Parts: sequence; C-alpha cells; structure tokens
Amino acid sequence: MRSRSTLRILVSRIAALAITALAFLTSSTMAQTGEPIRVGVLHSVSGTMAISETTLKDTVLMLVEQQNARGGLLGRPLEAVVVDPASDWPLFAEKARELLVRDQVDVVFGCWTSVSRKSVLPVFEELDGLLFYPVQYEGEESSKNVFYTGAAPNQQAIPAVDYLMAQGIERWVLAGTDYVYPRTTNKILQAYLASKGVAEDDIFVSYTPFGHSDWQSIVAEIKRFGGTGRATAVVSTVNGDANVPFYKELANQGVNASDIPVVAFSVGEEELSGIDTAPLVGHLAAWNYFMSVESDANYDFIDAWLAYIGDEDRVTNDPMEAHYIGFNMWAKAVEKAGTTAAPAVQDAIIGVSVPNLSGGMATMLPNHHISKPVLIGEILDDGQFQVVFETPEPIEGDAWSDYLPGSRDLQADWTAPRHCGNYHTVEQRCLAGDTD
Amino acid sequence: MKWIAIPPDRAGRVTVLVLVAAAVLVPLASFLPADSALGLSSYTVSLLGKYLCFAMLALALDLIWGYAGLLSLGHGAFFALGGYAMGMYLMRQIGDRGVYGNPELPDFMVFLDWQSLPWYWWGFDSVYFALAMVLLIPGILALVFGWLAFRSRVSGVYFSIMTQSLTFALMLAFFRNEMGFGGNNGLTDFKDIVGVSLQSPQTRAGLFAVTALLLALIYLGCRVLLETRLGRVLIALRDDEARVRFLGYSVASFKLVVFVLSAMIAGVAGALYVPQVGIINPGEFQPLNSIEIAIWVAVGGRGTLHGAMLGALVIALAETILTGSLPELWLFALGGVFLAVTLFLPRGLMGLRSTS
Amino acid sequence: MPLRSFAFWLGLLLCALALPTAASLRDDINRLGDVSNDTRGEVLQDILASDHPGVEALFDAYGRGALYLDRRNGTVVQGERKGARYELRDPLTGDELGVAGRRDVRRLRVDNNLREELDTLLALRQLGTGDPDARVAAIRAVVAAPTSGSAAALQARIAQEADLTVREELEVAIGVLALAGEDIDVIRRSLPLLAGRTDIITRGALATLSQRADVPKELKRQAQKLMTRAEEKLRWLARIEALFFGLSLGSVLLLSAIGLAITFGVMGVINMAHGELIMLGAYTTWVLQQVLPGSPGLALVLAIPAAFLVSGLVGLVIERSVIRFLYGRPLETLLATFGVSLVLQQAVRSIFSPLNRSVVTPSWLSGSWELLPGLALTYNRLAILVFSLAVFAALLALMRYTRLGLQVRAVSQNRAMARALGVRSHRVDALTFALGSGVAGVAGVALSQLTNVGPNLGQSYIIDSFLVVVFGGVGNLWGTLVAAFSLGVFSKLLEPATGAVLAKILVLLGLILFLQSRPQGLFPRRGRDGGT
Amino acid sequence: MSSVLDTDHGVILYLENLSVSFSGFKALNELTLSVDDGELRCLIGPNGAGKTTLMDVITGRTRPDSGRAYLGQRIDLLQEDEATIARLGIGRKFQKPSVFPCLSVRENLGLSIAGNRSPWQAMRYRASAAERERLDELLVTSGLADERDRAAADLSHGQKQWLEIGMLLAQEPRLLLIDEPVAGMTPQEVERTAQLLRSLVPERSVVVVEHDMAFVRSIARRVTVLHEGAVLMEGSMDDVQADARVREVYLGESC
Repeated sequence: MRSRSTLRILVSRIAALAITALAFLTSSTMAQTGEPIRVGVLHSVSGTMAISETTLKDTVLMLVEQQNARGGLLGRPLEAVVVDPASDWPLFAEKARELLVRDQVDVVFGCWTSVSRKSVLPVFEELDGLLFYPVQYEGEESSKNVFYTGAAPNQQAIPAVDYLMAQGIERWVLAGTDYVYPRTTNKILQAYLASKGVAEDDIFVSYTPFGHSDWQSIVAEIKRFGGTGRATAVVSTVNGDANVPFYKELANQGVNASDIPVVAFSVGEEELSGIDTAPLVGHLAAWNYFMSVESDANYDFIDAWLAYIGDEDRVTNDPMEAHYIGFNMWAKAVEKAGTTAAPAVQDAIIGVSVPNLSGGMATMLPNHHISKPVLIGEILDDGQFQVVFETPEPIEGDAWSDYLPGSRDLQADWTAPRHCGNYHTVEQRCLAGDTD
Repeated sequence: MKWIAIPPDRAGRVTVLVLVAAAVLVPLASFLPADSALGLSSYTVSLLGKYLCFAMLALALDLIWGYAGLLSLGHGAFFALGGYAMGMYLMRQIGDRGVYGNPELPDFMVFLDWQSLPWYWWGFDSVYFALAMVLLIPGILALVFGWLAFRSRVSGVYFSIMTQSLTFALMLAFFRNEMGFGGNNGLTDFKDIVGVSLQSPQTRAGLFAVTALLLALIYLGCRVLLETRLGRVLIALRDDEARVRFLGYSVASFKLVVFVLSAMIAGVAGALYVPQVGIINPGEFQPLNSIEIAIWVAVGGRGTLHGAMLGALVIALAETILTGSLPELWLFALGGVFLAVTLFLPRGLMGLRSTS
Repeated sequence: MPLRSFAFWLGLLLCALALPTAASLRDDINRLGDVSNDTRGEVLQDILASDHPGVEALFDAYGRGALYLDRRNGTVVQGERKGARYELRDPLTGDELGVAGRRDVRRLRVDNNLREELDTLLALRQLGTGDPDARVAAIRAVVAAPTSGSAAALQARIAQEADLTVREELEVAIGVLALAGEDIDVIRRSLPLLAGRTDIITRGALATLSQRADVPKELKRQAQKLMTRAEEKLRWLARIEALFFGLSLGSVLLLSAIGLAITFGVMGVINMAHGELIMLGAYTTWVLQQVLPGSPGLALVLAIPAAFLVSGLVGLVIERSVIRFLYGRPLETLLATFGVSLVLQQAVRSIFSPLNRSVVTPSWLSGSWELLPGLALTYNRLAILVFSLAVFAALLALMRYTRLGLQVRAVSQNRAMARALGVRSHRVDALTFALGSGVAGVAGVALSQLTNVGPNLGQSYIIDSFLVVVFGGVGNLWGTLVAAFSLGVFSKLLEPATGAVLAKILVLLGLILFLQSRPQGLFPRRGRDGGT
Repeated sequence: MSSVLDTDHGVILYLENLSVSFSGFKALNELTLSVDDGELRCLIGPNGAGKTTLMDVITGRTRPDSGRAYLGQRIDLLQEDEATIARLGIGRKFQKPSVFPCLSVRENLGLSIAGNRSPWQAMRYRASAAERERLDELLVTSGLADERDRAAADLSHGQKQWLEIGMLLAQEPRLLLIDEPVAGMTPQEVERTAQLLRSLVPERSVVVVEHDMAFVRSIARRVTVLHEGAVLMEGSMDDVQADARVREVYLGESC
C-alpha cells in the first residue's frame, strides 16, 4: 500500500512537471478573452530551414494582424500561435500535435519541405485539422486536411519547359538535388519531353547531394552536352545552398544565359538576396508570383510587408503570395460556413475565389490545389525578376500528374458525393488510404 | 518484488521503480480526460515516449563511453538503422492502403516508377523478422566496424572521428533515392503496428508502456552485466588500456562485445522511437544528432547509467521548452551547457549529487 | 566585294551623322518605353546611329534592366531601387532626376533576346575599337548572334585589321558565317579554315552543315571529319580538365584542413569549432566588402590579413578560456569546442541574420583563362589553388625557420623538456592555437569565393578537414598536402562514373577502411611511444 | 598455454640481433641477450640506451625491424600480440605505476588472477574458493591486506608499485620485466621492494631496469649494461663498476 502511494505521487509529480513545463510555453496564448480564433503557425525559425521559413512565419503574423484590423472573423479576434519545429522533421509532427491537441488551433499555416509535410500529414488526418501548405512541391498527394497553395509541377515545370521550347531549345539538362521533389519533377518532365518528341539522347539528367559545393565536373559536362551547336537549356531543381556555387561555377566557366539558360524552380527573390547576382543575369525562374509584378494589389502587399517588417530592403516571394492567397481563402470560407469547424470549412472552401497578387483570381479546386497563373522571369542585376512570359489563363493545379504511369488515372475530388483524394477513373473506385 | 533490489544502490532502485511506475501510470492517465488534473493528452504521452527512447539511446552510449572509454560520435547511426528496420515493417503493414493502392510497393516506389520490391525489403512483412533486424542490422554493422577498428587499435579521438564519418557516409547514402529507402522524405504515413492502428490512444499508451518497461529491463540488464568481471575489465580498459593488455586480456574482443551490445540497444531505441513519432528519415544520421547524444551523457554524468538517462531527459525537456519560447537562444544554451559541463562538471549532474 | 560593303558602311555612317538631332535622340529613347519587339530593332539602330557618347551606357543600363518608364511624364529614365524608392537619372548624361515611388515607374522589359541584340549592336560598333582582346571578344559576340549585316561588317573589318591574331579570328568568323550561307563554293573554301577549332560556335556551324540537305555529300563528310577530330581533341582536354578539377578540389580541402593540421596535428587539440573559424574568415570578407563598397577586389585582398586576425583572436580567446583547462583530455576538448561551435554559429545568426550573405567576386577573379580553345581554367579556382600552396609554404617556413616554429615543435614533442629549457609553453600553446585559427580564417576568405557565406558554412567542412588531417598522418604538414590533393583528384576521377553523391560516399568509406588498417595515416609519426 | 614454454636448456629469454629504429634514430642496434631460467637480471644504461624499447619488443608493443626473440626454446615472441605474450607468461611492470584507479585493490588483483580471458568467460565468472585463497595470499605478499577495499587511486606511490607487482604475480608469469620499481620510493619502501623481488626467484625469472645503483647491487648477481642500443658488457656489479668503458659511458650521468 505504502509503496503504491509513493509511486502515485512520483508519477503524478513527473506528469505535473512535464505539464507545467509544457504549459509554460504557451501561457501567453492561453488567454481566454473573447473566444479568439486560433491560427497555428508551423514554420521553423531555427535550424537550416529558418532561412526560408522565418519569412513565412512573419507573413502569417502580418496577415493575422491585418485581419484583426479589419475586425477579425465572425466577430471574433484572431490569435496566432507560433511554434518552432526547428527544421527537425519528427519535431514537425510533434509540434503539429501540440498545436491541434493542446492549443486547439482552428487552422494551421505551415511547412516548407515535402518531408515536413509528409511528417505532419498523419497527425492532421488523425485529428482532422486544416493545413495550408504554401510551397511548390512534387504533387502526387491530396489530403482532405491539406490545402496546397503552392505550385504543382504542371503549374511551374511544364509551362517553363513550354516557354523554353518556344525559344527554340532542343536539348535539356535536368539538374537537381537528390530528393523527392527534383526526382518527381524530372520524371514528369522526361515523360513530357518525350511526348513532345524530344529524343532520349537530348536529355541529360544529373543529381547532386544537398549542399553540393563542387560543381566543376557537372558544369563542364553541361558545357559539353550543350556544345553541339543545338540550343540547350538547364532545368534546375537544385535546392537551397547548392545554388550559389552552381551559378558561380556556371558564370566562371563562361556559361551565360545567352548560351545555355538555366531555369530554376526554387530560386526566388529571397534566395537571390544572398547571391552575387551579376553573373546570373538572364537566367530564368518559373513561379506564380514575382515581386516585380506590376499590379496595385502587389504594390499594396509589398508596402504592407515592408512596413510590417520594418526593413525597406526586404523582398517578397512566391510562397508569401501562396500564404496570402491561402489565408484569404480560409477567411472567406470561414465566413461562408459561419464556423471554424474543420468539416464545414473543408466543404465551404472549395470553389472560393480570392484575388492573387498578379492581378487575377485564384480559385480553390476540388482537389485542394488552386488555380493560378504561371510566370516566367529572367534574373536582373538588382536581384529582381523581369517577367518575360505569363500564361494567359490561370492554370489549374494537378494533384496527380498526367505524365506518371502510376498516377495518370488518379483524380482527387473532395466534393460530395465522391469525397476522395485518389479516385481511380478506370477502376471507378476510391483507392484505400485517404478515405475516411 | 525482490528482483528490483538487484541494483545495489538507491539511485538504481529508484530508476527502475520510476520506470515501472511510469509504464503503468502514464498509460492509465492518458485515458483520463485530458483537462483533468492527472489526465495526459496524446501529445504528452508521445512526447514522454520520445524522451524515454532518447534515454535508452543515452544509456547505450554511456555503456561504451562511460565504461569502456569509447566515445562513439556515430551512435545516431545505429539508432537510425534500428528505426529504419522498424519503419520498413510499418511500411509493409500499410499494404494496399497507400495512395496508389499498390499492394506490392510503398508509395514512394510507385511514383518513382520502381517495378518491383528490392530484395532487401523482403521479409519485413513479418514482425519477427523486423524485430530480428532491429537487433541484427546495427549489431552487424557494429561488429564489422568495431572489428576493423579495434583490431588495428583505433581509439580515442580517432575512433570518434571515424564513427562520425561513418554516420555521415550513411546519411549521404540514405539521402539517395536510389537506395530505396524513400530518400530525403524517409518512411512515413504509417498506419498499423502488429495489426492495430497506430493512431489509437490504446496503441500509443501500449507503446509507451513497452518503451518504459524495456528501458527498465535494459537498464537492469546492463547493471547486472557491469557487476560481472566483464564490467570490471571494461572499467579497467577505460582507465589503463595498456595494463589490461599486459594482463593478457584481448582488449579488442572486450570492446567489440560491448560495442555491439550498445549498438543493439541503440537500435532498439530507434525501433521504439519510429512508431511513436511517425517518421524516420536520413536526418537522424546527422553527425550533429550523434554529438548531442554525447552531451546528454556528459550532462547526466558518465559511467552511471541512470545519470546518462537523466541527462537525456533534462536536455530533451529543455529543448522542448526552449525551442518553443526562445528559439534563438536554444543553440546558445546548448553550446553553453557543453562548455559548462566539460569545464566545471566533469562528472555531470551525478557528480553534483555525490559531492553535495 | 569588301570595297562595296565598305562603301555601304561609310554611307550609313554619313547618314547617321547627318540626320539625328539631340531632340530626336530623346524621342527615340522615349519610344523605347512603348515599342513592340518588331520595331524595337529600328529604334535601337537609330539610337546607335546618333553616335552620342552616352549610348553605350544607355545600352548597358537597358540590358541590366535599369531603364524605367516614368509614368508621370512618359519619359524613359535610368533608375536604381533604394528600398521602396527609385533614384532616377538621365539615361544619357547621368544627371540626377530626383526620386520616384514604386507606382510611378515601370521597368522597360528586357530579356535574353534583347540583351543579345544590344550586345551585337555594340559589338559591331566595337569591331574596330579597343585593344586586340576586346576586338576578339567583339568578333565572337558578332558571330554568336549573327544578323543580316554581320558578315558584311566582318568583311569590311578584315582589310583594316593589322593584328595577326585578330585577323585570324576574323577569317575564322567569316568562315563560320559562310557555312550557314547558300554559296557552295564559299563553303568549300571556308571549311579548311576551321580545321583544329574546338569552340562551340564552330562545332555548331559544322554540325548544322553536316545536317543540311542542299550541300554535296563530300562537303558534309568533310565537316563530319572536322567535327570528329575536334571531339577527339576535346576528350583529351576533358581529361586534363578533370585533373585540374581534382587539384582544385584538393586545394579547397587543403585550405580547410591546414589550420587543423596545426591545432590538431601539431598540438593534438580536437577543435570542433574549426569550421566556424573558417566561417568567421568568410564573414570578415563580407564585412570588408560592405565597408569598401566600390572595390570588392581590394576588400578581398585586405580580408586576408583581417580574417587572419579575427579568427586568430577568436582562437586565442577559445584557447585561453576553454582549451587550456583541457589539455590531455582530448574527448572533453572535443565536446567543449563543439559547444563553442554552436555558440559561434548562433552568434553569427543573431548578428548577421540566418540568411546567406553575398560576397562579390571581383572581376579579376571571374571568368576563365583560356589555355587552349576548349580548355579553360577558371580564375577563381586557379587563384585558390595557388593561394592554398602559398599558405602551405608560408606555414611550412614558419614551422621550420622561425623561433615560434621551433618552440612549437619542441613543446609538442616534449613539453616538460621544453619548459625546462625556458620555453614558455603556455604562451606557445596560445600562439600556436591562434596561428591555426588564423589560418582557418584565411581559408574562409578563399572559400567565400566559391560557396555560400552563411552560418552553416563551417559545418560542411569540418568532417572533411579532420579526415584529411588524419589521412595524411597527424602532425605531418606534408601529409596533409598529399592527402588533400590525392583525395581531391580521386573524388573527381570517380565522379563521372558514379555521380557526385556516390563518389563522396565511396571516398568516405574508402577513407574509413584505409584508416582502420593504417590508423596512423599515410605518413605516420613514428616515435618511441609508438605514436598512439 | 604456458605448457609449450620449454626451458630445457636453462634459457628463458633469448634475443638475437634485434634492431629498432625510429625515424633514423637507432633505439636498438643488433642487440643480442639471453636470460637464464630463474635468474634475477638487472639492466642498466644511460638514458636512451634502449632499455624501455627492449622491454617493448619483448612484450609485443614494438615490432623490431630485424632480429629474433624467443621465450624458452620454441615460442617466437615476434609473432604474438601483447595479450598473448602476457598469457604465455611474461608480466610487465611499467615505469609509472600502472594500476586501475577506479577499482579497489581486491578488484585490481582479482582481474589479474590467471584464468580464461575471453569476454564470455568474464561475463559468467565467479571466483572459486582456490582463487579467493590465492587472492588473500597475494594481498599479504604485496603488503596490502589492510587496504584491500580501498580504491587504487587512494594508495600511496609505493603501495601502487607493490600493487602492480602483486598484479604481475597474480598472472603467474614465468618471466617478469620490471621497469624502475623504486623510483620515488622512501628508503624503507626500497628495502621492502628489494626483499619482494629477491623472493620471486628462482621460481620465476626477473629482469629489472633500474638507475639506482645501490638497489641494483642489493638484488642482482648479474648486470647487463646497454649503450646505444647494444650490450656494452655483462657481468657482476663489481666487474661492471670496474670497467673503463662503462665509466666513460656514464660520465656526466649521476649514479
């Protein structure tokens, strides 16, 4: 008996210790005034991804502030709950659970890398939360609980290749970092190029590790590949830190945009601010938004951002626009549904249209991706992009690529009656997995 | 309850007692409403489970560093390998419930157009095979690496640098998509373990209980082992390797035994960690992670198994708190702890206790 | 024929001189603000024809995307973004025109096609001006993007060209352009001119020729043969190039490891903060470039001693405050210095932001040195190769010929004896560590020219550095040199066959295996105590 | 294993033409030496004469460049590693006392007691009655019976030296190599050590390296003088001290 009560005291003490420790963290967010709507922010502010994600955290905070200035939502104020998953993938899942279980947030804006999204996905599905994911990614996913406001491959890679083909490019280097996004994108592009009649010999694929810094051999190979006299371009899915040495080596070995242009899918304004841009002029990037887009909505957004962050030299970029769109879509859907409850918002948000920053409207599609225009820009000396091409119509994001054998027949549709993330159009059934 | 008395000291008995109690009470508390005084949310239970896995990992490292004087800066590799073995089993448990509905291949293989399951995935449908691999893969790697290293008397910092390179090489290898382990994304989206849903609170509570009990068991086992002559030889080895050799002991085989044992414990920790956090990816092989394990052990106090465990719990808890409230300070704090412990607390928290 | 085209150009020049007035030049410039792609060429020709001295600057600004349409008055101005505002200048004279808000201006659209057009126009103009190198560059620019008048312009130039190399370049250029022409005889005459040329443009012209249907078979075969020969030559050059790449990678390894060869190799201190000392050197370069905004090259040169001092001082502080309490306890040193490395990383993150900083490459380090057509060695790599050897030689001399070097060797071999002989071993320890740290900082200056300058810079070099030192044999500077270069060359020879990732893994595994069998490295230090 | 040790010809250690060099410096130079079974031999010589290197070669710590080294008639020492050589019957005491500071005196001796040395055996090892008795006996021999449960780290310098000798004895070696046993000892301790060493022969053979000439004189019948890696002379202490060459070599050396 005696030992049992000691045990109980011990365990309850340990538990209490853990709980107080954890409660300490969010004591400020526990305030109960006016039943605020809680908006979770799940972006790394430390670790390797902090470079990119800190900006997104600030963007959400700014959007929340703006919404509150407009009187909140449903007459209730918004309250941001920020956690730091520290660029550690398992920690993303832990923090997602923390947001949904302990902080009881109504919606989460977060994640950058695919692996962080994959890590939190089961948590959101288990606890039926809402996640807005703002970064371009490889596609091949559609979850009831996730809204993909970044570009799918058909909203970035394919239009970029189309543009280059129109410029007369015949030979293709697909250079990427060895992880899922470049691998999938390149698989899709290979299939797409083949469908356009490009011979296998005219495609050269190369993968490098994360943070690769010695590009001498690969650039020399690109030069040789491009030295046949037929117009060659590099489609780069090189990620993060590896870009700087890559572009430097290109420039030093005399590969200019006029000889062999490089089109990148993960180099934006923010990345360029850490690069000496002089040798990069004329290389391209494909996004759905550039800071240099000339529209009043964009100017307003930039002004608000610079004022919010208090630094006139900061830039805006594509994932920020994605959060801007996602946030407005969510707010509109909440108003439409009259509640923040996940199932109601999931139903209400499909079909919601909000203005994007480049002047048109973005619409949430039944597959939880959005429609938006694709822009191709050329890098300028001042770290900005000159838009050289824009799709005339918004492009609808594809959850499942038409160019991959495994997913060609899949379709995502979260409207009634289908309610399915991976409906097989041939077998006419919803494959197991994402159904509830 | 007599068996609990095997560790002769009070700290040892308390450690076992606390772990066994946690194995019973935490699962019970998790079924109480989360907002009641003693109720624990699923979040807290997974968090505590994760801490215990770290404690087990710290114990594994302490066994070789604190007792045999071998500082492995690659122990994260064994942890990750155990985790991958478990992850592969969990992937096979998904069956045809993946997004492509393919009963043969995991999703990441389908969309990268793999035609068939690579041979090294065979057998992971069976839980017994997977559990065997959790022990065997880290064990065999440790055996081969250790045999090579100890035979040619690689020791001290050279051993540390080499283990670090080993985990670095493994990290690069697992990052490669062509390895067939899901590349950077690793293995995730698990559904079931031994036929029950991973998402259910019962499973979570069960996993926690298993972790706590196994940790208690492994702790006891190590304590018993260290009381034998083998344990004495290990301590002797740490203090004066040449003398042990001139006493006629084959130093290499002693080191090898304890290194393999430690790697297996790390593997078990990894295997328990994966179902509780829901993902395993090559980031676990990062050299930084392995160095952090050494910090846990140093903070807690080398050469006392419970000290290492305590160190892991303290640092992990501090990380949870600090990354939440003061993320910018976290690295300063961690770096400061490294410095303070090595300069002022060479025997860690345990040393603090025995001197006061 | 040359005479006729000369007359044509003379006529054009005369027209240009006669027609445009300053006012119409302004109009032309303002027309750029609202011009279609089709008519843009004419406008540009007109502007060029004005022969105004500011035209080159105007074209340059246009190509850089620095021309804006001022929406308030419809004029085209040169602008530079400063935060949320734009500073405007007259595009021809550079006179200041005040500032404008984001909404007041619109950037004139530029793209690669336009830039090429501008380059060609300027190149045609520069064919006869500047030094021979500039003329060769102009010729190449003309050939790279030929327009209808290009061939004629080159022909006109060849009669006047005195410099032999430039003349040869002109002949080849005319030949290349001729290959694309209709006249079979001209093609036949031009082909032999191109023998031995390996450049992209020539090979491109040959390839196009060999595909054409309207050319006799025998000419196509000849073109084919020239191409094969060029390719064969290129393959050889590629091998030399690979060797250079290997040496270059080796020089990076050498630089990153050489400071460690002092602190770890000679003193036996496991300094996990070594990478961060390199990082500090790189940041020093960045700071100096901010202090001297106009002259990145000078900043880079000054950064070498500055980085040596900064990292050396930090090293001194680390030694005095941490390491000196831990001599003889290598594993503790490892942990403590790792703590230091975390603190330094986070400090840099807090001070300079987690974003990468952009270190500018001065123009004399950009581009490449064309040894042979098809074999060009990049200046920055070449400079770093030479630099690494210079640092190595300096260190070697320091250790061998100076009093400090002697004392360092004495202390590292027998501390007690050295102290007995009056060597102040603490001072020697501190100075040696500062020296090794300073050298790490110098390495950072060089690496800032190759890779990102960010808080994680050091992390990516630390494991490699240790392996290089251990592989070479601890305490042996020559061993470090040999280890660095052999690892570099070996990786680069592997890379084409295995890809970059696998090459790195294989090199690492190979090293681990090698060190398992020879823990003392390539050049073991053999002593009475057996070394370990 | 020691059963293969064969000393039929009365020689326990036979070294022939051993040479060792460290980056040019010849530590041993064609050294030839033999030690008889049951003999107590002293090795003297100035610093750098090769005494410690010689012990390193015999115990397998250093591989010679050339030469031969045999234990008894048949055991080729150059083929074995340190642990095997120790199991074959050579015990070695280092210059600095080398004991396990974190273990108690008993545990130090217990680890040294002859027996199977494999990890598996060590895991299941329980001391037999005979072994416990032997342990008590060793505690008495090394004069540490009262300190049995103290950590070795807490012993005095002299006690550590005795403990180490006790550990050597526990190994039951046929040949003991002892490096400077009395350095830093009080005169009483030196006397006790001399007694202890004398008591070891003739059951065992002992080779002692020592600088303390008085001590050498008190224990050794035969003395070998090393110089520049080779044997300069061999004989009784009196012969050695009378020898002109030895005096020349030691000139400037205090003895």
